[in-house]
Amino acid sequence: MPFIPHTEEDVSAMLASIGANSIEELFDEIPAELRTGTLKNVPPRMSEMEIARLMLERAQQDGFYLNFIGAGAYEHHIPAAVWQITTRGEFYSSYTPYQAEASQGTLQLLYEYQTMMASLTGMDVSNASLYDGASALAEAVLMAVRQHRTSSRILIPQTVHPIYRKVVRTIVRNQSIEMVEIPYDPVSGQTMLAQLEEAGQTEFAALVIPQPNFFGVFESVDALTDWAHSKNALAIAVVNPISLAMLTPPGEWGEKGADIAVGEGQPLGIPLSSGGPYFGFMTCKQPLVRQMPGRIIGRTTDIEGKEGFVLTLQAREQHIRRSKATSNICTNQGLMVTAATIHMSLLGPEGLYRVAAQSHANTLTLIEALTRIPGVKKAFDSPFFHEAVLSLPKPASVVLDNLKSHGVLAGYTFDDNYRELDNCLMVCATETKVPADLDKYVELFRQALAC
Amino acid sequence: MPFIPHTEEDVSAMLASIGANSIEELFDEIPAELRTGTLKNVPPRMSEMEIARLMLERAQQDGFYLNFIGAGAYEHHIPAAVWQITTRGEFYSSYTPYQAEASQGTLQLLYEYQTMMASLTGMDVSNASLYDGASALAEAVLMAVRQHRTSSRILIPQTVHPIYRKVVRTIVRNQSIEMVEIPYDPVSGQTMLAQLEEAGQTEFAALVIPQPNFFGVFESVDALTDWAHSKNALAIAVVNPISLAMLTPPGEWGEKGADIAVGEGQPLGIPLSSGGPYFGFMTCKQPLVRQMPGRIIGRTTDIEGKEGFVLTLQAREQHIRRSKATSNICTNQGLMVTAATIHMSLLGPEGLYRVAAQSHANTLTLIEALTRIPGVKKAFDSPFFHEAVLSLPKPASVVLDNLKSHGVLAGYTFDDNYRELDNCLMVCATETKVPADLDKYVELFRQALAC
Amino acid sequence: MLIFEHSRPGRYNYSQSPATRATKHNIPDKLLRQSKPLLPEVSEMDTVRHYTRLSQKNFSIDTQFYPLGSCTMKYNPRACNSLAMLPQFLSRHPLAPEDTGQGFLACMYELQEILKGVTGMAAVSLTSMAGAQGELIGVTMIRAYHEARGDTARTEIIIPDAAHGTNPATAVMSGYKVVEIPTDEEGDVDMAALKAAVGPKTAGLMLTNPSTLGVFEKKVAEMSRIVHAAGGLLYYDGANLNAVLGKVKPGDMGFDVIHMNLHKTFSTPHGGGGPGSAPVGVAERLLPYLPVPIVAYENGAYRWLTEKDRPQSIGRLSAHMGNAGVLLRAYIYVRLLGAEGMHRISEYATLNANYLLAELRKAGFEIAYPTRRASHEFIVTTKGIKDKTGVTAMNLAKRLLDKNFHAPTTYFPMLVPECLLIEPAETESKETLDSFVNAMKEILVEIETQPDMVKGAPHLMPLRKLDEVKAAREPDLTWTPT
Amino acid sequence: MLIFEHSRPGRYNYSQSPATRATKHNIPDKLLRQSKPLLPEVSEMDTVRHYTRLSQKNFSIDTQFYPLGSCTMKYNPRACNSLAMLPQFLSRHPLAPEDTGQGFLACMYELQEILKGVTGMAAVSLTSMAGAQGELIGVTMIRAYHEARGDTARTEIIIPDAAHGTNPATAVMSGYKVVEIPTDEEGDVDMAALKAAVGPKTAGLMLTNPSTLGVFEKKVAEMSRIVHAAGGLLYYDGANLNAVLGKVKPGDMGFDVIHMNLHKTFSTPHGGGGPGSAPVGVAERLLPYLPVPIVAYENGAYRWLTEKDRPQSIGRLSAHMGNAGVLLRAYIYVRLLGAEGMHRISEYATLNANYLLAELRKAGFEIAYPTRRASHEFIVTTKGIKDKTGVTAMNLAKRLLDKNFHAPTTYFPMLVPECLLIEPAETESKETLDSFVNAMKEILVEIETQPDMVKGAPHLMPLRKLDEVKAAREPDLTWTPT
Repeated sequence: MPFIPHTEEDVSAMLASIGANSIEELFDEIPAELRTGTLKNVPPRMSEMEIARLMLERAQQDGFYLNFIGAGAYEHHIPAAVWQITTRGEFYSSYTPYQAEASQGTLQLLYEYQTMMASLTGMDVSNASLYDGASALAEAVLMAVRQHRTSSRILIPQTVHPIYRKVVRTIVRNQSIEMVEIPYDPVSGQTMLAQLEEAGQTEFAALVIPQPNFFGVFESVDALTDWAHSKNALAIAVVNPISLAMLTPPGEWGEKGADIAVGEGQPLGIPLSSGGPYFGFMTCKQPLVRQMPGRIIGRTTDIEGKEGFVLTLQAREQHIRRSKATSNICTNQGLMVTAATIHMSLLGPEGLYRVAAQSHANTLTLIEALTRIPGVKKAFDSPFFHEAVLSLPKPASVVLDNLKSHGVLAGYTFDDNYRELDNCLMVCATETKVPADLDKYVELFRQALAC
Repeated sequence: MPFIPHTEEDVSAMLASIGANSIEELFDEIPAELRTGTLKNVPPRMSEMEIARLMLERAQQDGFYLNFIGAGAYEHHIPAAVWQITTRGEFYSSYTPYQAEASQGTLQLLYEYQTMMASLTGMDVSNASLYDGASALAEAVLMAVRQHRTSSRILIPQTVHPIYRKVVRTIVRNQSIEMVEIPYDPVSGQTMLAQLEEAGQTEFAALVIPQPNFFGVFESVDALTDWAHSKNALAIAVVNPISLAMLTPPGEWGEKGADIAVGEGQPLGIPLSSGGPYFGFMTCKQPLVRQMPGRIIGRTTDIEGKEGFVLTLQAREQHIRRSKATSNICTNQGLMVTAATIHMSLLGPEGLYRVAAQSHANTLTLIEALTRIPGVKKAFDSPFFHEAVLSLPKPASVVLDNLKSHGVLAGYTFDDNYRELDNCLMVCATETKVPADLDKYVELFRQALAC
Repeated sequence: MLIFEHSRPGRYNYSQSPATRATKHNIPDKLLRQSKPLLPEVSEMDTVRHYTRLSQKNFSIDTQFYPLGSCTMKYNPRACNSLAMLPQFLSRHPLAPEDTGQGFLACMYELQEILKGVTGMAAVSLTSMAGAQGELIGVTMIRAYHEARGDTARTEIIIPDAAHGTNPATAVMSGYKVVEIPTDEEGDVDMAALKAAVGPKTAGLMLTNPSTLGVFEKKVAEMSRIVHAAGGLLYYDGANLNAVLGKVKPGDMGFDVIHMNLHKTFSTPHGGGGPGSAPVGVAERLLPYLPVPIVAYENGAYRWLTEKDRPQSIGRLSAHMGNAGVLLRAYIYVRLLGAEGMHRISEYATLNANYLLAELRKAGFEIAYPTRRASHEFIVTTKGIKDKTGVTAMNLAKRLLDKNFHAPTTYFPMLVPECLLIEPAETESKETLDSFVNAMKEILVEIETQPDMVKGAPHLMPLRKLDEVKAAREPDLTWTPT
Repeated sequence: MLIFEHSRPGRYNYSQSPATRATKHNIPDKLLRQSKPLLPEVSEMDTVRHYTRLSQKNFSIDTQFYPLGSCTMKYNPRACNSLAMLPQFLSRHPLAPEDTGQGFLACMYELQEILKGVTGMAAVSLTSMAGAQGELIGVTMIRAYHEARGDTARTEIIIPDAAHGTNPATAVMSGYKVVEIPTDEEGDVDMAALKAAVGPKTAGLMLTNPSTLGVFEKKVAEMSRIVHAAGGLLYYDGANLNAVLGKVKPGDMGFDVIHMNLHKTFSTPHGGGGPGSAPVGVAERLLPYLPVPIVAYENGAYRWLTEKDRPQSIGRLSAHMGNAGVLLRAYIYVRLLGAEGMHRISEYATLNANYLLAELRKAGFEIAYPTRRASHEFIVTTKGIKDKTGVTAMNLAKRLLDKNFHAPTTYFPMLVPECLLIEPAETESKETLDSFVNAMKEILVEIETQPDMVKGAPHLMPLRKLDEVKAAREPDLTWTPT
């Protein structure tokens, strides 16, 4: 029996101890009319050899592509050490560190993670992660509404990732929170300030500020932060953690800095992996810490005075506060954070800076080359980080399909989310792309447009 | 500097402590005329990202094949747990367990390995492994000569793996050991008894007995063992460890059993990996233990009486005995043995039996189907284990090339080693082959012969 | 020692980042960061050493028995890890075209079908990233259902007092008022209280079955009738599905919506606290509201169903498709077990729990619900011990750590005083259970003979008992260079 | 607890073997095994748990500093492991056609070229599976060279007394008589003794340079002239190549044949005692005798050279091509380091060694060769301490284990009494070296104040000092069920 160690002798001895005649008898409290017969739709078991072959075949069927898609999930080099350590049994198969004395490995690592993320974002404190970037933004919105008390209106630019906006809606929909979307300037690709000013005439709890925004474009984060604060609202930053090696962190935006920073942690050592598991990060200023959802680790001492780590501020959490908790969340993305912490340790500030700078430079180089092709233009005139939108003389699908047939994923198209960007393509070239890759892309692109 | 942690401050402080002005100065005892300039033939460094891409490209270039080659290296299912545990840093990056108190993990594992191998081969004791099967046979030959004292003549059938015979020659060539090869019977594929009898009229130290032999064929091991003993010589068994789940172990051959058993450990959880690293195993009867080369682990107690494990019988070894050692060997294949021990634990006696039985049955099924094709015959009329030689109506290379173009490696050909088997092909179908694989092979084979 | 204490300015790993600092850029100066973030500057080897050593300070399934009630700590097969991490799976971008991911999508589709099969639900969405998110999805669908019918007076969710804290927290997050109902002496929901609680305001009932008390709610069919008759829907918290897998299906018990914790029943790793995954299954009536994306198989190909295909969907819960890598692990696990293996999970989990209950009872421990079968878990109460000796359930739990066993869940469910919720899971052998019983017996003796020693536990861990009060009163949440 | 003690008859892992016991067979009954071999019957989880726990009882580079002289314990980059274990590399059969392995063969060819480049030799063969086998190959080639010239009177190999034990053992295995020559007070080979030893019987000299005493043989060029003039050849034992990589090439020092321990200088893992790998390089005159296989690049493709191509080759040393997977790891390592990195290895290994020497000297330890530069290692002698307190070098070594440092090599080389051979390797940071010095200072104080405690070390390991005498006198080499 796969994964069940019981011998026949064991079963007999155990039943004898229980005083039952059969395992079946142990289910005698389940009413007979509810009992399940044989399971349908579940195939017979495979041996590990068989499933290994099946999975290898399916993996090969999917193959490898040279990827220029970003749009919220980014391909970066991940040191081999990261996942070899992360998948050690002691990290991989341990539970939430409720028993602190038997969990110092995970707890200390999470404390180190909190320190790194707080510093990277320029904030005071960090939680131990949330599910992903999109749901982290939803939690930030809920947190801002709890903190603000008098308004539950949130201003959210349409330059925020469209799926993040959808996820926020799904999560907050039943809490009478009003999400007010602010359009973007079709020339700059930035949040439209006039419309923002107008929306801000009614009281609101928070403004969401993406940096870089979904189009890769930089927003005027200092002005936006100060403006939100001038309206007695919170500033919620949505940031790419790699970019923070180069960019002013949210904690330093404007006069006082953003109040909450969230984002997708995936670029910090998590494989693309068809979308998950990733992790969302959340950091904030000190006064908001008791409104923060999710697990938080604190440093303390044992009864002999030795330094150690524990889960703390649990009075916020559902297992203590139940219906009065800050959130229903009861897990973090522990293993992903383990990887991210090791990843950040291996890269350090210099390594992370180089990754950011090379990703930026690569995309810049690529966009320069592509916009030399007649008819290809930048959709927006603003500077960008490591992703940019191009407007094409043909439907983007022509380019997509053509490059795909050459093993290249050309970028992200906007079909559902921004109908006005129909002939546009968003391209991202991280540090994983070498000059030959960029040349290949440009040549294929040129050919695709020519035919 | 890759893998070097020194900061400039560190270097300055260290040089100051040493009292040197530069690192260069530390090499001042090397005569200037010998000093190396810039290294040629060494390319500039790559980042891990770059080498990862290069290696992935090379791996993909080589691809995957459906493999029916055996000839001493066998494809078997390896549980995922085996290498995930084996490559844990504490096994992977530890040294030879000379400091026993800091090496109980490796030492206990090796003691468990010795127990498993001794039992599998039916012998009394085992060492902690040798380099590979071929060199293990060479060591067994040297051991037999040391033990026998009066003869250094070894009878070795030509049914022993041809490369093993070559390796033995290379290793023993300078020790005045005479290797007498015994031809095989062209009908049965077994060692030719008449020739053996003749060779045995002169005193000899040992007879090597392969089971199954290189052709996959079973030898008359009981008779051969007893015959060697009747001549006052040792019997050295060369065995496939998987086969021992089904077959009488060498320790039980004939009246008294073989004296030494060696073989290639690769089938016990070691990937094919282009030929290595594998490991050689060696077990023997108790009276020969102090002639055994290689590391041996023993169980003992600490000063408080707790059970523990140490390297033992080191008086045999080169680091103690120097020119009087039983062998110059100073490593074992520790990491491979780690994998093999975990592998054997995961399979257990029943699992190992099923692997052996299924491999045997698969090859039997395949050979039955292939010999139904006109002109295709078994080269030998004896029963075989999981590998058999076919005689073809065309040069084997036709079949090889044709099947290769369909992603199938058809088997082993004999070109150099047995010129008389020119149109022959040796085929092996382990438990990794499912019925559809066998059908595919037969169909491709038929087509290849038809064209 | 923290990783930051190994750090030295200027040290970094040349192999792990681009060879040069790219200088080409067009970022406005005012946007450029002025300060270096506080990330460690340590060598690759020291990083490996630091985190390898840290890992060794953890208990885990791969090193210890973990009888942690309500958490289903069972073996996480190593093949699930390695096969889910094949490089092609890892490198696939979530927005890559569907035709470049048919292998992956086939796994997801088949997993949906298998989960439907084992739960008896009409459809499954894989998107939820944890049990609590599964709950949010479920209650949001219940709300969407009532709203679609214009039935807007339903403002209450009924929840037994034994429920996980996530249940009431979720109900509140979904805009509902929580009505808590008590448990009777046998550990079942108090039926009279349920009858009194239901009414026109009832949106639904959230139920864990078997409950967190470790017993099967025998009257679940009647509860279903009562709630449905009042116009409410039934939510099944799948936290304890491992206890009944293949024995009774939530769909057959009358539930309208369920979540399944894959990191429990389907053995995906807990990872020190996540990632989880909790696919949601629905009965026909909630089908339109299922969150997207969902995998469909049409015309010989797999594709994602989105908002376009499912206009009434409550929407999306994650940026992409949930925890894909966790789902792959669960898929591999169910294929390794197959239909027969699904039945065996609950059989041997239940056997282990009832055996442990029997042995601990014989050893002198008090069982909270002594007349009931254990499901896959059961409760020991040490109130008698505390009254007599002052040794608490937590003291006993910490002393177990000294004996190389993880502690059971303590002080949950809250309605049983000084409780230990014990769940051995099916992958543990009788010998392990026996050695756990022996450890518990030893502690009983120690409580008699050296109660202060037990109160001071743990003694043999890297640290003694940690001061949680200090941690909460003077929060030290990030390290600052001194 | 041994794995066998977890075993129960009839238990096995269904996932890990074929679903049925195949019954089809044609094996004669008398060949069938009657008894079940003593392999453990344990569950997959218990196997994982057992060996994971065992692993935690090891010291290793990934967890501890390992200043083990003559062993070059440095960081084994994790990328070398994962990239060498790409599934296509692992699944390739050694006898698969060369055109199905061009990616793999390209790595092997380039590794040969790089090793030629760093050593200054004319050609390299990768086949040797360990240092001792490399030595055997080298001496066998020396013999083949003399024999091919009909120069059969040469029956002696000269070896300094400081040499590794493998050197004399190898010479004997190759049919030679060993002539040992002494070391002078400065740690160099006694030149007068060498001159006296050479003659018409001299087949060759085996030399480690820097020597196992941690010093560079300054007169190596003269030694080369002496031996060559006498008609002998020079063998370079590459055990200490790490100390001089990129600084001086064995070829330039006049050596005719060398081996390189990849598990030292090229950072392939020691794996608890292997697999090693020791490619052999030769000067022009030994070229014909190199063992096969060797990779050639011809007409745009890689192929193996065999006995057919190399009729004078001494032959084969392994069934296939040596430890391919180890060679892949070394290849990846040299590509990660590049030419500049090769130079840096010896620079920083030497810096670390000389720094540690300086600091230990300041701490009061006696250096065996105080007038010499340390190469990448050096010797501390504690004879003074032993004479004064009775505390031995081994006691000190065991006490270091208590302080979480692996011990240096003890009692080797044999000519220095109570010696500790210390090699820190280039991958260790100054902080680690400093904390090692602190531990050594603490032990000095402990030796003064509590010598018996130090003599009883270790105290903090899973076990106290083990009885090696008992182990050798009453060998218990396999477990028997009781």
